[in-house]
Amino acid sequence: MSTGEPILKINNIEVKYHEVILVIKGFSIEVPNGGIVALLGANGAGKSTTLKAISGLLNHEDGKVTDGSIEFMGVRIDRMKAEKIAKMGIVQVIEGRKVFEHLTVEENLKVGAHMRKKNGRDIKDSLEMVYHYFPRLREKRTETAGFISGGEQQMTVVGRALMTTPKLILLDEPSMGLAPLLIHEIFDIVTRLNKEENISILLVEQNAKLALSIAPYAYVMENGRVVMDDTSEKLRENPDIKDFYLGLTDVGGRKNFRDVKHYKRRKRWIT
Amino acid sequence: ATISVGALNDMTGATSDVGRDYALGIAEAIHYVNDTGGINGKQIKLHQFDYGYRVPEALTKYKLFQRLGVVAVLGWGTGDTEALSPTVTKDKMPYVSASYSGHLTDPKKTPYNLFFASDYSTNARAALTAWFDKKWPKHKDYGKRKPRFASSYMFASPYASAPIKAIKDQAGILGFDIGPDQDVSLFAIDTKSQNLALKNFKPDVVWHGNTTMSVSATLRDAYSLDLGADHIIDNWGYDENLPKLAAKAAEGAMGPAVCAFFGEKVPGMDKVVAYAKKYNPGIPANKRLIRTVQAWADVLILREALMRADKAGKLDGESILKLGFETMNNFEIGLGAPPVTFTATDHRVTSVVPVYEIKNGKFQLVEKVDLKGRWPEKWAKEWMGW
Amino acid sequence: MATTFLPCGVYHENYKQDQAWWQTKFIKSKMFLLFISLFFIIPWISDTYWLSIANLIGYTVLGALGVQLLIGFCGQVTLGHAAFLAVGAYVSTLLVLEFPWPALLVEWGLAYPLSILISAIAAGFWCVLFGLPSARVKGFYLILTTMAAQFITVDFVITQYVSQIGGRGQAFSLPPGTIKVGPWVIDSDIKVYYMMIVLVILCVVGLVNLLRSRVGRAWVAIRDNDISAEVMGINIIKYKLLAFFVAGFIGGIAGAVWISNLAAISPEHFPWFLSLWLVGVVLIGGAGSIHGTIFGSIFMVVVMELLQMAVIPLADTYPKLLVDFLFIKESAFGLAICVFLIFEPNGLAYRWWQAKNYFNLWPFSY
Amino acid sequence: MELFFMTITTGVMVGGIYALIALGWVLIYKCSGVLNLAMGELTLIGAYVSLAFYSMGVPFIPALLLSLAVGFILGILTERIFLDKLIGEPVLTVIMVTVGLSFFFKGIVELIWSTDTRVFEPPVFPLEPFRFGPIVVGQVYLWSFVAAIILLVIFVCFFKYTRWGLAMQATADDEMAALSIGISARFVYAAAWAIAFMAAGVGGTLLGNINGLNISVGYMGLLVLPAVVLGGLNSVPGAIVGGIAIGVMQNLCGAYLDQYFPGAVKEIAPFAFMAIFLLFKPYGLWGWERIERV
Amino acid sequence: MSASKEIKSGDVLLELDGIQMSFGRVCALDGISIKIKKGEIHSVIGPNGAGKTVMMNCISGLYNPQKGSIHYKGERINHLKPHDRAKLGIARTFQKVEVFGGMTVLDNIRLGRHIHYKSGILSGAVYLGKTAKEEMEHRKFIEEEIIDLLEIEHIRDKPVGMLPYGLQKRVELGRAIALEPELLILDEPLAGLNIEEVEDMARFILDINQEKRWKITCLLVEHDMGVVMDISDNVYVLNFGNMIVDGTPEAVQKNPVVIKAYLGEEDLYATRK
Ligand SMILES: Nc1ncnc2c1ncn2[C@@H]1O[C@H](COP(=O)(O)OP(=O)(O)OP(=O)(O)O)[C@@H](O)[C@H]1O
Ligand SMILES: Nc1ncnc2c1ncn2[C@@H]1O[C@H](COP(=O)(O)OP(=O)(O)OP(=O)(O)O)[C@@H](O)[C@H]1O
Ligand SMILES: [Mg+2]
Ligand SMILES: [Mg+2]
Repeated sequence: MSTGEPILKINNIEVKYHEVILVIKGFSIEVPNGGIVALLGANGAGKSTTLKAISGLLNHEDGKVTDGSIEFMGVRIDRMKAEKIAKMGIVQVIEGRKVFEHLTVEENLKVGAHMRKKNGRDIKDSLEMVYHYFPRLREKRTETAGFISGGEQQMTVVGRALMTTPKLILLDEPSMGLAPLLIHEIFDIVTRLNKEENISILLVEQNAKLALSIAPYAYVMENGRVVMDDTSEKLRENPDIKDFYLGLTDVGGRKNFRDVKHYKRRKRWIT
Repeated sequence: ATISVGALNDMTGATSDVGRDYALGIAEAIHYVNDTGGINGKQIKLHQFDYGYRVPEALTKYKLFQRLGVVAVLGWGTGDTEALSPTVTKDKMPYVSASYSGHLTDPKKTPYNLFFASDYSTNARAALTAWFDKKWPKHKDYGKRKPRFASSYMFASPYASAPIKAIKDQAGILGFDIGPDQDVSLFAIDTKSQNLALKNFKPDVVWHGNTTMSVSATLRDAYSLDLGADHIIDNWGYDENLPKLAAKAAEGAMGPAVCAFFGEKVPGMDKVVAYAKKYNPGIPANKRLIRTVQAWADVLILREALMRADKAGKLDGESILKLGFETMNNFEIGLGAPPVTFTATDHRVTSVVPVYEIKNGKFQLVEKVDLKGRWPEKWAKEWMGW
Repeated sequence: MATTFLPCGVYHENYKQDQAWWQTKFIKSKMFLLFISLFFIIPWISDTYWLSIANLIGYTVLGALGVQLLIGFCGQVTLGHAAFLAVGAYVSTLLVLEFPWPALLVEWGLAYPLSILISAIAAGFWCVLFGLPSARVKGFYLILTTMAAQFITVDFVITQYVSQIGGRGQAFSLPPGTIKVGPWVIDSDIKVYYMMIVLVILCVVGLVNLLRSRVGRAWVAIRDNDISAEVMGINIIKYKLLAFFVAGFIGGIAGAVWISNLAAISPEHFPWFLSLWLVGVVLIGGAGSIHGTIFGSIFMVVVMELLQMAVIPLADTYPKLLVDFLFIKESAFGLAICVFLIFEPNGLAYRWWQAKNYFNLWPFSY
Repeated sequence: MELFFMTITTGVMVGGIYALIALGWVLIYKCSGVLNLAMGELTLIGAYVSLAFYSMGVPFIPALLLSLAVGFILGILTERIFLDKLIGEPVLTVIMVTVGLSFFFKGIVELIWSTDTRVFEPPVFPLEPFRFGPIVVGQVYLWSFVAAIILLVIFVCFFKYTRWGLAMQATADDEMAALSIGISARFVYAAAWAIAFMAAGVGGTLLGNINGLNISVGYMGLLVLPAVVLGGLNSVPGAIVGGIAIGVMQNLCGAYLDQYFPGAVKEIAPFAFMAIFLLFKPYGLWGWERIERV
Repeated sequence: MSASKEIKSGDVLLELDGIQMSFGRVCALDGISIKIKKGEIHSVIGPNGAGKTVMMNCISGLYNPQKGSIHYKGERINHLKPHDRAKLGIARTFQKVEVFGGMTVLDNIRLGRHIHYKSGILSGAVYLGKTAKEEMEHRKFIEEEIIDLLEIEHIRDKPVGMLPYGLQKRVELGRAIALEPELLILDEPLAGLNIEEVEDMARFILDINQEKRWKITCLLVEHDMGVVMDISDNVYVLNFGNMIVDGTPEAVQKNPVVIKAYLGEEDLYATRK
């Protein structure tokens, strides 16, 4: 882990939707400055909710941080408006491929550079960078984003986030729906951004193997709580993680999906 | 003891341009009545409501009046008055309205609807006749062809459409060519297309059946589109505001007046002016209209009827009608209004209509047309009630 | 927000129980109380003024149900529903006044009930006519076609032509005693009240039933996601038009019933304002909820009445207030809508849902 | 024939004013996806404010500019007080709030200026018409048209060449995504409301100069909705084309159709026509189509 | 469903012949032909933007291909609307979940059975007798066959919009099989799921394919090679609208073109191991 103060500190927060549905309780994590942290967890554990709580988009879905605090570079942000938080340097890649459907791919990317001080060359360079990573987008750059394929939309969304120059990126399932070849690319990009531009990253990813391979530290969530957190090496060795997040059998090999047992096999951490 | 009277007024709706002044007049006139002894010593309690010229609102307010126990209602528009008329008849509620619709003058159908003035149909016939008498002979085409007549009014407004059948009938009698009607809303401020359509017909005279607001807009557009016709205007569109709003475009416009204009030197006007100053000092006299005078006249005949019925000892609806109104014979209310006569078979008060013309922004009498005198048979039978 | 959490300790043993209307004894007795108070207590304790307000609420509920169905359950935005109330009202008025009913039917007081049915059907079809564009037009573009329904129906067809039938000028008069249901002549607020309440209950129950059966699910599916609804085998055009029909039908009933409360009917009873007002009722009550419609109606009518009540006594001291009353009422009303929606953008039903869940989960919420 | 040409010319001229008001609709829709049903009242307010300044003796152009300034401030205020809190709420709710606002504004205007017709006194544009051969055009109309076109050009340029143009479209498309990359939805909305207020104000002032001003000017604001829809709810050029087209159509219907369907055909025709037109082009001429891709 | 004829397992259920579909300049499908036999699981793979989803849309009727024909059980169905094709027994799930967010899970699944309900508008409004009985019967089916199978008892009364992504996918699958289709199109059913859920989902797919109760033919679009290779009988590989390879999973895995265009050199099961 890198040195210094953590860039993001979540302290014992509690999140409710519609003032009655409690989804996150007593939840704390830290993201070190310039580090990558992975957040793993089953469906509905509250990973996306956590990210929205950080970026302030929770308000938008009638959710609220009702307890605890979120600090970004020492400033409390859990009561701030979303755009203010974004201005401070937190950008979220929302799950569900939210492109601006009616804009073209290139316009989508350009909107990403909205917050930057106007600098034509700079934006051109970033565009080039995105096209370099996703050559498919270059081909599609004049298409309306709503009509391109699911994977292409995913690329657009990730590309759009790259166009901003944030201090912290919250990535919600960046690899979803991408072809195998591209998944590696995406993770390469993430590591490079982290190394070269010194952007801190909070990564939510279902592909635990890859997530653990690029993030030195990870948290495991269940039911709105952190149930485990450790360095990636340690987690990879953990038998539960192996079984439930990496899909490895005890022997270590991959099992055939035809052989998956029929009975209910879900394990619950005691929370 | 007090007597409750209801008043329905339009201070905010489509006819508020004339309705507000009328409403003020009603309140001032009631003050006057109370100051001068009320109804044989009983004071009148006035329940005055604004109904925004909306029929539904009028219906609810009428229900409210019933609950408040009023003995008579001072109404306003034609739509609501006609809509309420069967109910009023059934309830035996004297209903003195500012709607001078000819439909309300037949006691066989609408015995409880009353007003002091010549009705719209009579006014319209008179105005057209006056134009035919005085203006047409001066026209360059006089004697070469028939004069052309068209009308412009809001079709859907019962008020504006009330006299249309009559005026067309009159145009037929006088030998006009009749052109297409134009629909102009009471709120209209853009009447270009109507004027263009009129222009296609090239009328010599146009009847405007709306109130001042939209009439002034129509006149302005007619002027700027160079229509080149004369205008005759219904009573509620013809007041002191017209020359102000339409400026040059209003020059030469003709119309009937059912009583004296505000401030004119006629008997009783001093009281009207004094009460206007006393109760509404905020409104300068040059902003007051003939509407105030009309309101006074309506209140004054109601007072007379109430006094007569009260003297006879009964203040229920039927007695107010039978012992009050229908006993008036050439009753003089002053204010330049005609002497009022109601009989059990005819509720038309008069057949004589003074028609004016605007000259340099002032009203000038053109002719007093006496319809009964000219067409006695038609007046007696055929023209009754429409 | 369809879900509610059952109170702790209540379980269902079979599907029938789970699908029943009134799932617990408690709710059953609540409903019984409601019934009693609607039919006996309210008419007994209220004077004519309050009854007339109750009638206004009933009318608003009936009118808004169709809007709720279209906006809240089928996702078709409408800003012209007053047109269909107008069709209902005019068809039934014309039938009552001008149709040569056989004497027997009039005597038995069936003429008016029959005319309600006919006018509701007519309004339903009229609504379908203006719903036709919805096959292609989506989202806010549909607002235009529904506004067209309003202006064409009320401001054009009815104002210019229908209301001139019989040379009546503008308003059809319905003098007291015209309207008869069975042996009763509907001439007092209490009779209107009973008729209204029966119809409101019938319509609400019918609509709720529809919504939990095949047709209603199809509507909601179209609202939520029309493409996947289509792929699941729903003929969306058919169901949209069906929704328009039902909405128009209920609207027609509302219009036809309302005339029993009036001395005359004019196009001004159905201005565009009424359409907006109905949408307001639905949104304030909460889109997508039937009891929201009822809450919304009560709220809107009562706010209006309170404004009115506040002004009349004040007018004695400030006569100027009476002159400006309509303006003040209008702007206060507008402001009330704004403020309400700013603080409760999801409507009253949402608050209700929150409160209910809070209490159901209480005291062991988590 | 003369009638025909005159109808077309007046139609085009009034259409220019409609286009201005339509622009207000489009702007607000374009960046927030909200149909602003208070547009008519914005027109009304702008018109009355400039009338008020003019009656106080301020010359016409400064009066107009002053009313623009007032419109700007009112726009920002409206957005801050009423709409700001609704970011993220259902669009229909926001539309209903604009309905509430329209009642509110209308009541206020009536309270201050009451319901009579008022005219610009002394007249700004002479009542005497221009004559081009047989064709007669009121001066008011001509000048209004010119003013409307100039303003339209200014607005169009502003949106085309500033960086906020893109941001506005993005916000309309997906508010949440726009927020997530730091676009200030609040700023976008405030700007849109301010500009809509100003555009409507100019439109209203010009309308008021024609035959005077009363609350039916507010109805004109509604009447341009077909124009907006014709062009497509989020197309600025569409608003212009739509405005003029509707102006022409209205006058043509008034002049020709009225004989066959007496009554308010003129007011109804645009709505009826658009309801049919939408069957063929459900998103107007240049509106964004809904993307139905799964 | 009753209208169409029954066919035996092993016969051709769906046949695409020379399908061509382009959007303006973009040619999304260029002469695609496939044959799907009843009772099998076929998969379509290919890089992003290859045209897989477009192909599924053509089958379910959302797009009309410009050229080529679609035969279902030997009948040409090109002209049929999506809802008519659903009645023939074609159901599908979507790439981005397209659930009915405001409805409960139960209602979503009930909606899937829409074509099996009979009650109309009048009986619906009365909700007595026939309708009530019918609702009850279907409820039984849903509870016992679908909810049990998919293990979603605990959420049956929640609105789907509030559920986490993975469960929404599951509900979507439930909704699709509630139609009791013969052909089920699954567009990326595994995206965004963790390994445990992927295993569950793979199990469900195998179950509905194999269990006697269902016997649903599946057409699967996926990027998760592990699952695709394990459970499919046949794999098609699309690239830029062209079919580049078509064969058994083993053959496809070894094909160098596929490796280069799609899988990547380094390891075959890139997503999970
Ligand atoms: N708008 C909402 N209203 C109510 N409840 C919600 C809402 N959004 C999410 N939830 C609930 O919050 C919980 C956490 O959801 P969240 O989307 O954060 O999960 P997640 O960990 O991101 O899952 P996934 O891996 O599927 O994306 C879930 O139980 C869900 O039902
Ligand atoms: N309605 C449409 N309009 C225009 N272009 C379209 C449309 N639908 C699809 N396309 C184009 O067709 C191409 C194929 O898209 P498709 O969605 O089938 O890809 P895919 O194979 O499903 O990819 P992914 O794995 O990323 O989902 C895309 O590049 C897209 O641009
Ligand atoms: Mg998530
Ligand atoms: Mg796809």
